[in-house]
Amino acid sequence: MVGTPVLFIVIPLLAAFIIPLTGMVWKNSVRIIPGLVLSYMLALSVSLMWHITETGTVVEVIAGWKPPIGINLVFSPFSGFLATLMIFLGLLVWAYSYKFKRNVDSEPALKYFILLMLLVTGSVGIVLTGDIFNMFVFIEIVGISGYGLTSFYTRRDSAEAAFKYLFMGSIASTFLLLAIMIIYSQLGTLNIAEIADKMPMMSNKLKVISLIFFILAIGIEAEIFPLNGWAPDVYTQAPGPIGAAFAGIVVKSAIYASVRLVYTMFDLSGALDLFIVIGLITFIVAETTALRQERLKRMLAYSSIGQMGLVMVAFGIGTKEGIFAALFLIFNHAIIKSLLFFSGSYLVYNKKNKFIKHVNGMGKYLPITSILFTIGAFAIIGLPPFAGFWSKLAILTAAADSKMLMLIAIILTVSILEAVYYLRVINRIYFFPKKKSTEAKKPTLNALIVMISLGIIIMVIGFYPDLITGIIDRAATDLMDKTGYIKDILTINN
Amino acid sequence: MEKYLEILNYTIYGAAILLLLIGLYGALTKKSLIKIVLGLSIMDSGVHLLMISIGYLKNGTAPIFSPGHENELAKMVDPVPQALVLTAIVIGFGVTAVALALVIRLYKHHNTLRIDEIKNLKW
Amino acid sequence: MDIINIILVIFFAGALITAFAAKISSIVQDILFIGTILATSIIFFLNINTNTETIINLSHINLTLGLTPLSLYFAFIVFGLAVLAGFYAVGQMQGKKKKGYFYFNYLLSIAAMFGILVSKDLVSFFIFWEIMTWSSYLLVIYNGENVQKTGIKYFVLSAIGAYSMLMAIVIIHSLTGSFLISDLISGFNNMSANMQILIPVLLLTGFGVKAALMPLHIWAPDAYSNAPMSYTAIFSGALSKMGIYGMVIVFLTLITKLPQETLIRDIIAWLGAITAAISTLWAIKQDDAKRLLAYSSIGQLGYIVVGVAIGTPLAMLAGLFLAFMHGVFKSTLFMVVGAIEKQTGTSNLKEVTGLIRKMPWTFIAALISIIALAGIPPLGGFVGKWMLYESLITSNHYLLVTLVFFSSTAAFLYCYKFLFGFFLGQEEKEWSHVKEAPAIMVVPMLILSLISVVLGSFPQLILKPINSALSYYSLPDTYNNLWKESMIFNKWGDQVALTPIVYGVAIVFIVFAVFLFFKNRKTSRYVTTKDISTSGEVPKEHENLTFKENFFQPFLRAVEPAMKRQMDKYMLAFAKGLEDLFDFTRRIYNGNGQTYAIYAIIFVIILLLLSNNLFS
Amino acid sequence: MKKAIILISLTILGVYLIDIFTGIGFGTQHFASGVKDAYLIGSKETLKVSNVVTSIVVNFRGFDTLGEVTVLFLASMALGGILYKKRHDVGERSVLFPSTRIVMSGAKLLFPSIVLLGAYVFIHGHLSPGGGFQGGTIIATGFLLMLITYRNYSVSHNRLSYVESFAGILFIGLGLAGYFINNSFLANIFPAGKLNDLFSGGVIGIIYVAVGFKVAAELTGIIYTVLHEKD
Repeated sequence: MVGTPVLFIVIPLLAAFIIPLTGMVWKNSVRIIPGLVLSYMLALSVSLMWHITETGTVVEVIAGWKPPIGINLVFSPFSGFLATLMIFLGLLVWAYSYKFKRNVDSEPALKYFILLMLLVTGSVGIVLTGDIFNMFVFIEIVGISGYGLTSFYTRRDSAEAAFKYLFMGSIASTFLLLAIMIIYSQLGTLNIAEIADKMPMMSNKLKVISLIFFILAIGIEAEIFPLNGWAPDVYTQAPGPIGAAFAGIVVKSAIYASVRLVYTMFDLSGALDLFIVIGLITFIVAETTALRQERLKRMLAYSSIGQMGLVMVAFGIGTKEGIFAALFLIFNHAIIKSLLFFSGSYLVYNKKNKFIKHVNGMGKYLPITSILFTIGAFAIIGLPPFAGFWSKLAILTAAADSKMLMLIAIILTVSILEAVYYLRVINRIYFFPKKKSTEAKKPTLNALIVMISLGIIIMVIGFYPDLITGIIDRAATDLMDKTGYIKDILTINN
Repeated sequence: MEKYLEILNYTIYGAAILLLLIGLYGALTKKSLIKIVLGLSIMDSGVHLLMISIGYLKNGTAPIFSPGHENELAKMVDPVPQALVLTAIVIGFGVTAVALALVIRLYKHHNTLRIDEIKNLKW
Repeated sequence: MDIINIILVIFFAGALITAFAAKISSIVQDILFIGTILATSIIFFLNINTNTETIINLSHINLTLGLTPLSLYFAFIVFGLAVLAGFYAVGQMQGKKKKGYFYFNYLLSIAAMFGILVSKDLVSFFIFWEIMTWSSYLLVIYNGENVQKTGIKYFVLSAIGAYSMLMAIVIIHSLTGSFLISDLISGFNNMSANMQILIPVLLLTGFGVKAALMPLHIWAPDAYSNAPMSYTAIFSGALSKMGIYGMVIVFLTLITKLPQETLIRDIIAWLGAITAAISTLWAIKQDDAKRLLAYSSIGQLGYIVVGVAIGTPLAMLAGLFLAFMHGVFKSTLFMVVGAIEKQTGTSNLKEVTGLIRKMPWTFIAALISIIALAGIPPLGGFVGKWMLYESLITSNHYLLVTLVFFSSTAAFLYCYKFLFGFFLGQEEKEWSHVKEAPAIMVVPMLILSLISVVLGSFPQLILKPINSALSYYSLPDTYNNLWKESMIFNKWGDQVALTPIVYGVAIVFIVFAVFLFFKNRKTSRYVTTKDISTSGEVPKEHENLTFKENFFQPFLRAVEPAMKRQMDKYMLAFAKGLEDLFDFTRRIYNGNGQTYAIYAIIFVIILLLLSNNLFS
Repeated sequence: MKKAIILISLTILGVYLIDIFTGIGFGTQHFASGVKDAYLIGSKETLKVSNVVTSIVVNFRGFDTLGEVTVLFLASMALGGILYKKRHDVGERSVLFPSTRIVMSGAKLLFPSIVLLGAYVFIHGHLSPGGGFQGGTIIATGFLLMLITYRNYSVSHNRLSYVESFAGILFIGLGLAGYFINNSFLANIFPAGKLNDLFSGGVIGIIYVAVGFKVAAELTGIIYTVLHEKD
């Protein structure tokens, strides 16, 4: 074992405080140290994942106070899976943007990498923490680093996007605090496990209202309709890899939070149906909106929102198969959408507006990037033998097993739209003549390596999904086991 | 008389909720970015007030074991909301600072502070 | 490792290597391409075994691969055509761009078809089905910017089909707990009545798209005519047969168990017949040979669907026999068009004329295939059509047979148009430089025409595998008493009864022709169409003496009402309307941050107001 | 129309909120057994910190505070990123009115005492109301006073950065010391001392001092950055 869960939070924060100092001495350290920290976190999470298969969930307390009193971090198969995924993606984003802004003096770059590192840390914190107020703090960390990253490019309309995000984020944090306080006033605790344990003591009315406030607050981060107006703007205006980070890391942590609420904390039966309804509406609206987009990143953003809706639907099915499908979808979406964002931002590089028409004829000038984009698009449509197919099959099987035929029909119908707009882009890449004015920018070596490795992962998972299904299966079992979670935390003897 | 005092008991809640709603109203209707940020700030304050008043105990004392008051444990108000509010205030401050910085950037970029004119990103 | 896996691995590896071999040399690429197809076909034909099964366990799903007699029969079509069209493709792709792209997708789609045939469970069936769809989609859009709409149309309809199939698959899984086709068949009786209807309908929708059945056919004319011709040969000849393959299974195993059996059968058969009739009319109207053949393909598939849907042993036999025949002659014709297009640069029937002396071998292939297509004895098409009519009559579908017969007769018109347009007529100067296509393209065509001829006389060659396939799905054994079923077969040796007479007539005719030829050899001379003078007027250089413009105008005017309403336009208008609607609804995201915040508040208010209903 | 919708929605929201909170009750004990008592007793008995809020903020829920400090750090960093300009753009800041002599001398006079007050507040954070955040904010107001009084008063960015970083490293370092010595992050590694003594509460007082420095530096930095923004 390399360490305990607390190091996931502490080491990046320590690094964040140290980097400004080292940056004064050695400029390149601001790029390198975040990468080292993220690699360390990845090693840590992988070794912990290995460790928990033998010993079961790892619960760590902070400051030596046992859970209801102190804050605790939980590294269970479920949260560990998500944390590992996020850190892995964070590392990829770091590697992809390693050469970012090389020619500019180091100050913006310094901020970029620290903000990125803290974005990952905050998301991992949301996933690992066992305390609801602590979760709020981490959500804010993610939020502020998100605002900073979004407005990173000063020339674009990025401030506008960041302001919208901040506006919604403020409303979210207000309602989150309200919900937390309602729960605290009734149960006198902030620990998720103890809240779950004591939840029957709360009156139904307060339960419902605090859940609604939670859904509003977390739904804003999870980009559910109609709370997702900020998301496409942020995806469009943030630097390319940050779009991937949002789709792969931030949203996932919000989804985690909402799932933890509904599955563990609250014992309301209607919540899952609400999940299905909200998720389905999000899915439909986002995919139909994506159909006529003119900008590539915006299209990807709506597609990403739609996929998240689908994840919500899968969680809403409520069976173990449903959770399995949702987690599989989360995994696939994380790698595939990252690949699409990575390769997509090279296809429309150097363009201010990033219109879809700028990709015309890029297949000839950026062959590898184009092929990778195509693989990503095919995978996200769910064509076999790419990774996306298996998650789609899993979600449909789960729905069919729960006798939700209408759901299947709707999902499949909307999927056709998804196929249409992705294919339009691919056709443009390969079959439309390139405009003279468009300049192709060759990807840098580090970006190329990242994209190719993602492409390989997609293919490998597509041909051999068993690589990942075992872990997901354990994670799904873990999430279903509410009493186990409560017992693990409240009876810790440390 | 007792009954009216009963209502008075809830004035703090009422004030806090009113503050929250006023802030929200400002944030949702005012066109100026600065006013929106102010609205969000007011809303935050309302929530903080609400939080702190939840922990209040009638005739309670501050949760400090000052010399000579070491054994007044049962009378102390709940310290947890106070600690939480401290955190929440600091976070609210950070968000407001970022918001104002963004407003400065937006003003430079668009030369206006009206939120309905800053709509380059849509659909 | 099992033989099926080996074949699939060779295909996938071959496809990848071929795609990237362009870096080395173009010839190496050709050789690799041909080598992959040949290797797989040889391995396959040497190791035919219908008893083994391979099981691959993936993600808690057992992918089961194995051959059945029915899939073996279709595999003949796929591999045979793949090899011949493969050679042809090498010739046709000479000097073209994106060769690697073409070869890659060609090999993948062949592999996928093979995969579909050997799939014994629905998941691997679906996987291969989708691979087939996207690889063929990539070939449909091969020709660049102008065909994007066609490609999207093809893909959308394929997706509709595939997704309804997927829906059926997951429903089946939830009902039977297994993805195996055999479990579906055995468990079908225990399902509720609704499901018993829903599942076949969904599956038939899926297969109907690939088989270009009536409301789902709108992708076909454009897709067939826009893909490279060497691939269209496969596309129309083999890929569409995958839909037929699925339909055969559905009809043989599921529909027969239904109480509403005859109704569904009639509906599908009628759809098939209407498809045949309408698309025949449309084919007559076309001036582009590719589109003509494309519509003709749809029509022929309509016949096959009629046969499969009616489902008496004879009809089934007829349908499957026609499937094979259609694969043979339609691919030949597409190859002919491809060859002509390669040599002349166009495939428009109005422009190209008089190629009979320029491209004689192509002409022979075209002639034989046209005869087969039109169903004139003694070629294979005749046998199939005869069996179809007979089966329809014996099963009392008189109205249906009238419609089928009508379209079959009308098909003569476009057959003639095709033959005349390209090969006969006056020889224009413009085409005087045209030469015969290279041997690598001509030989496959001739081999295929030869097959047409042989099957016309010896249909038992493939009737036997069909019979064993059908008896695998517990249909009565018809092969050994075919003559009882159909009067076309004679009692001794199951051959076509008419054959000796036809051959007799043919021999007399040929002897007479040879006699005339030798007798007049000295005195005859070659005369072009312009070498005439009527009333002292000598035709000018560019004067058109043949009637190629406005072929069959009166006929078309007569049937115009039937062609007025085009499904295509309705669907496109629908799609456009949908897109405009979505374009409108996306204005919810109006760009104003404040509005988004208002949405959030309204959202929470709605939830609060509904909270009593939501969480009761 | 829009305003009407908003008003109606907010009214409904208000009704629901008032309904909830009157239901919760004001000034009464709401729950039977919460963590509150554990905190009060733990603070008194184990940590020997008389200000329970401080012990919660720094020790029981010290992780929140770490996050909170990070939020501030992030905010100042994001602010720097948002308002980033190339070096040569940074000119003199705009001041609407030049300060009068009275204000100038007064500010000079007040500044040390404000800083001293801030330091006092965060050093005694575990004994009396106050603490690192409060003290740090007070110090920052001192700098704000100087910055708005003097047109050319400048604070070295690097120096702020040093303070910020070292304070942060001290915080986490103390936490990590607890992690390595007592096997739990932020655990107390020093003797707890006596209740109401300046040197009580072990590591808590030190951490709060670090927080105080950090907050002061960060707030000053934020103010400085924004003030230097010209339009």
